[in-house]
Amino acid sequence: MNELTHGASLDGGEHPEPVDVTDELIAEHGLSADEYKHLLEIIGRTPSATELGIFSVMWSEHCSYKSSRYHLKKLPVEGPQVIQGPGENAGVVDLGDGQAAIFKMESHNHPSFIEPFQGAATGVGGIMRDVFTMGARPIANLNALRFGAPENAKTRHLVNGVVAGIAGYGNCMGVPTVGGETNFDKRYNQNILVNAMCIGLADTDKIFYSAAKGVGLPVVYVGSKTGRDGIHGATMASAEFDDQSDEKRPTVQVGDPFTEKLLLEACLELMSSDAIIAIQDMGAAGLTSSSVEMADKGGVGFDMNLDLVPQRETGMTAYEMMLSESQERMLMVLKPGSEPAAKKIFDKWDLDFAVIGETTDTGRLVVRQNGIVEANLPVATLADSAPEYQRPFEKTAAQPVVAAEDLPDVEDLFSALNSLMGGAHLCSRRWIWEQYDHMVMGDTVGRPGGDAAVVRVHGTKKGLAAATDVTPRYCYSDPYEGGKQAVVETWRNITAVGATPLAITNCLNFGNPTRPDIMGQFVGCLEGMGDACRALDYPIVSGNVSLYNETNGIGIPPTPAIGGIGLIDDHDKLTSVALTDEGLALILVGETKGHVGQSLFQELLTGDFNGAPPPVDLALERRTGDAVRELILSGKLSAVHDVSDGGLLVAIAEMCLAGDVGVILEPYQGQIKREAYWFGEDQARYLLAVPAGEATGIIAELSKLGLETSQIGLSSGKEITIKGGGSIALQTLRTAHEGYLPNLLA
Amino acid sequence: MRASVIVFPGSNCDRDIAVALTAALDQKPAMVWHGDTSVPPSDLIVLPGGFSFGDYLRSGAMAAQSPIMKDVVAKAKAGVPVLGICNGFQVLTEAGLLPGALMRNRDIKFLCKDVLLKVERNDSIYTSQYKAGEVIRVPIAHHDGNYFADDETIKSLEDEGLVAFRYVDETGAASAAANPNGSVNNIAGIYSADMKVLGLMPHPERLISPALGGSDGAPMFKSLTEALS
Amino acid sequence: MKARITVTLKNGVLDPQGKAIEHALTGLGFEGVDEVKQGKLIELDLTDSDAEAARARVTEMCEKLLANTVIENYAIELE
Amino acid sequence: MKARITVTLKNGVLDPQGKAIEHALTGLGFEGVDEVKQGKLIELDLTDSDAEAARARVTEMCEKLLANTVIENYAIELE
Ligand SMILES: Nc1ncnc2c1ncn2[C@@H]1O[C@H](COP(=O)(O)OP(=O)(O)O)[C@@H](O)[C@H]1O
Ligand SMILES: [Mg+2]
Repeated sequence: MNELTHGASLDGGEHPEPVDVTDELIAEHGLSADEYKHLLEIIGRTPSATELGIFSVMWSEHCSYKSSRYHLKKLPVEGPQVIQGPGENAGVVDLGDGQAAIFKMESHNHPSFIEPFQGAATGVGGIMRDVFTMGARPIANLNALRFGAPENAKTRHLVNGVVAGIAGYGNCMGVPTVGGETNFDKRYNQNILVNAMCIGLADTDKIFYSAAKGVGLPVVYVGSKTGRDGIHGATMASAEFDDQSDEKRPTVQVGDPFTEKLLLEACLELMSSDAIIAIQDMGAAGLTSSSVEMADKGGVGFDMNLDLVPQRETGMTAYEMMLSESQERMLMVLKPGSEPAAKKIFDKWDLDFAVIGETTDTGRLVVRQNGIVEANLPVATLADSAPEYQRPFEKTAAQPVVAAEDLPDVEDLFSALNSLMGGAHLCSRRWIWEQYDHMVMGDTVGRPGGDAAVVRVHGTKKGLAAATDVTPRYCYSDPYEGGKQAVVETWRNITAVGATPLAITNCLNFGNPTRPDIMGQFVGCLEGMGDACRALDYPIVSGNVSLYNETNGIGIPPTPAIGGIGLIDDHDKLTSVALTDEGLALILVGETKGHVGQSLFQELLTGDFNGAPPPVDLALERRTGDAVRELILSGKLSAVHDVSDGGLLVAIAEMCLAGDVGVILEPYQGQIKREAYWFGEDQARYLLAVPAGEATGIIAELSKLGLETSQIGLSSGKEITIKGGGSIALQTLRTAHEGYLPNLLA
Repeated sequence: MRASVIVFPGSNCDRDIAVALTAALDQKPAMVWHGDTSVPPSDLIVLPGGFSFGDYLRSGAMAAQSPIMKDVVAKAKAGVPVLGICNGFQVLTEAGLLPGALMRNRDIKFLCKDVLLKVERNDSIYTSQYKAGEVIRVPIAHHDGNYFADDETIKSLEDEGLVAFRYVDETGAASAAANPNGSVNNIAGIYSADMKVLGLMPHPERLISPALGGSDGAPMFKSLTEALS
Repeated sequence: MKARITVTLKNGVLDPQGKAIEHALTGLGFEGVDEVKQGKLIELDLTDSDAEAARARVTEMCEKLLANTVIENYAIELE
Repeated sequence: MKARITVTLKNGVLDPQGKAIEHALTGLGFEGVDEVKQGKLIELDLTDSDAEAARARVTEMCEKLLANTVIENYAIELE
């Protein structure tokens, strides 16, 4: 390797001791030979160990988005409601009245597989820091979870650990965990997905950013002390698993939610003054990425003395300190002179507070330890020079549409219904969300179990609705349609409670991007997501990419998890899925074509998912959803539910179970196969419950808009009955539906 | 009526209880920092829910040693009503103001859900707006709510009518199935001997309006207002 | 001087964690396991050089904070 | 046969509980207390009569359930 000069240099700075570079060392740092060559060109000399570490984390997939950036740029990120799109710690959306929602979703997949409790816990802690670092008080958490097959030996351990970890952190923070989604699929056996979303509330004139503008300003470290936690965690999260992964275990961090709670309160207290110029949480790649990002965005240099960093362990090297992923830490740039007042606040909350350096006009990141310069790098180059790859991709081949007639006949619709409702895909998630404090903060007006969760904007009548969704089997079969469907389903879930969808965040979980088929899935899903967002005026304001979710060459199904939020002006107008009264007409809005490909019903009958997923008609989605929302807001509807996984009869059953009232359904007499009518997964459909007397009027109203609408039943009793076609007692369904997870996980 | 809410590091239902008290009293409670040494003159002191000191070591153990607790104990002994909800109940037992201890839930897991409670008596300052024996619905949200005391203590609590609330089913029966956490005799809350100190695991402050799913918690705050104003 | 404190539940106090572990061990196929109890171990360094004084101090720590003597016993070892 | 298992955090792993206890002890006026660590103690009865077999079984229990070997060490004593 090139041995270039060090010591005094042209830019006047001091150069650190070069490291003894070997091919192994470069590979260990996750850099390709080309990338290392590029590094040498940039800095014009051999890097020090600390510098190599800094580059390795800055150029990791996790921090640099090198495989995904090119495609992410094509997503719609703008709209009148958007205050801040992607690029900051979290996205910011206007809620009116001088208030904003700040939200983001992030993955903690690899750590959660290795240590489910701590991995999930620190994932929740990390996403909350992303939100409160911008000045928002977190008001709701959600989580999108994918586990392996229920019968897989490890699944039980992982579910128990992940759920307890999410609960342990969120509950202690006093932030309600109000929603999410959970899938089981054998293709996640070796790569579970733990995606955590946090929504915060801030005043629009009190939003904090990371740009450290100004020279000679104090750089301040607050929060927990730095230890040797997760060193190389960021590069680990970007590397494919193999059977040796177990050896990487000690890189798991332990979460300390108590300290984070103190950090939250201390930061918000300081934010109510005008002391902060810039603030950034220390997430993956800790001190490195926070300092580089803040300096780069502010167009300044940082000169930091690591001796001043609060340390938990002795003898830590500069390399270790710059790469440590110790949790519950923040980096701030303050107005000069405000340090004593700021320190007083952190003292009150028993948190470390240390001025560790200052901003400079050199444009360089200078890291010193024991009087020696350990790193001296140009900030802008470090931030912008990360490689960007347009990796080759191969479009996923289109699958044929499965004809309903090709599926076996089903004698007893209700026994099929019972199997679906009592199986892994559709069973009640109560066992999960009862472990989450979903009511703390006293504003949960839409609890878990419905279409979207809703938290009240404190002290107002406004409600913030949120849902997470993606149907990975659809994405696997047809990435483009699946990408559309994921966005649309959150939009529908939010619409179904009466809220107006505002914007989304996402967590794009995929396999190995160097494989053209995986990259094809990625590109397809993104195109679908982009088109859906454009059609619905539902922009993407933040997100996260998690690649290399793959073990021994077997990747996960493409899983672009979408987290959407929406707003309702008066939470008294919210509707829920619960059918709570007898004598309500059940109305189906939307066209039922009986699409069985990739349906849960197909899997129940054939043991597998096959064919094309249901296509999504974006214009129709929008028209249908807007009409339903208008009806909700006019106060005419008693209950609403969107029709998704499992189809019509499943959606009906969910409404009946939620309200403990049965329904008598009209027999189906149309052209498509009976089973496909009841269990097909056609999109853009909603079920509405209205007082029987109003049904005709509402049907007429919707039909006038060109929406296929019909009354399909009347609520009554404690059974679901199809006239002339049998029935099932709600109690039977409930036992199956509620029993599955507790039995699996006990 | 003047109320004070003690805020410990890690308290997280302090705002919730302040909202409930403000609604009932038409007056904001004083928020008192754990590091202070005296509670301002108050007609009611509340120890809120949450995870004081992270619930590390034992729930409520470190909070019970906070500087402010000396004065809370003194005031309680002098007859000032003290209400401990959830973590506050744990603090009260750790501070010796109420007997017994709150152990890990029977099923080990944190549990957040609505439960049914029987109001054992309505002649306390906390329960006058309920009917004696009334069954109400109130949420719980805790990891360590499994009430335990030795036989003698339980016997004296029962004999002296100091059980305030019990987990029950719809019919008012304290059945095993209605017991969410394994508490002895389905005990959800207890009074001190003078009935002025109440500790309970459920969160009445969370169910004070139909928008939140119910209002069965509201009468407790109304009772306090009536008794203490 | 190092102190090692073990805190265990008193006899007759129900131990949900111990029970859960026992249940899980049985579920994993370990037979003949019984009376599982979970307690706490607290280790600390003391500047004291006198063992007796140290023991007195640690006892006080246990009484005041480390153990809840309503339900727990404690034992102290010094090194 | 009785087994006594102590489970402690590996060196360098953050111990939030230990940190909080140390802080609380200092707050209570105990001076010169340092390096507070919190671990777990698990006691159980075994039907085994052979110590070696018992140790092997308990080791397996630790690896599989009792300790989280990603972040914890364990030690076994038999009586
Ligand atoms: N991991 C989880 N955490 C919290 N709530 C969850 C989780 N998984 C599912 N839920 C809740 O269970 C309900 C059903 O979820 P899902 O089947 O995804 O609903 P939908 O089909 O309407 O999108 C929702 O209210 C959802 O918020
Ligand atoms: Mg959903």
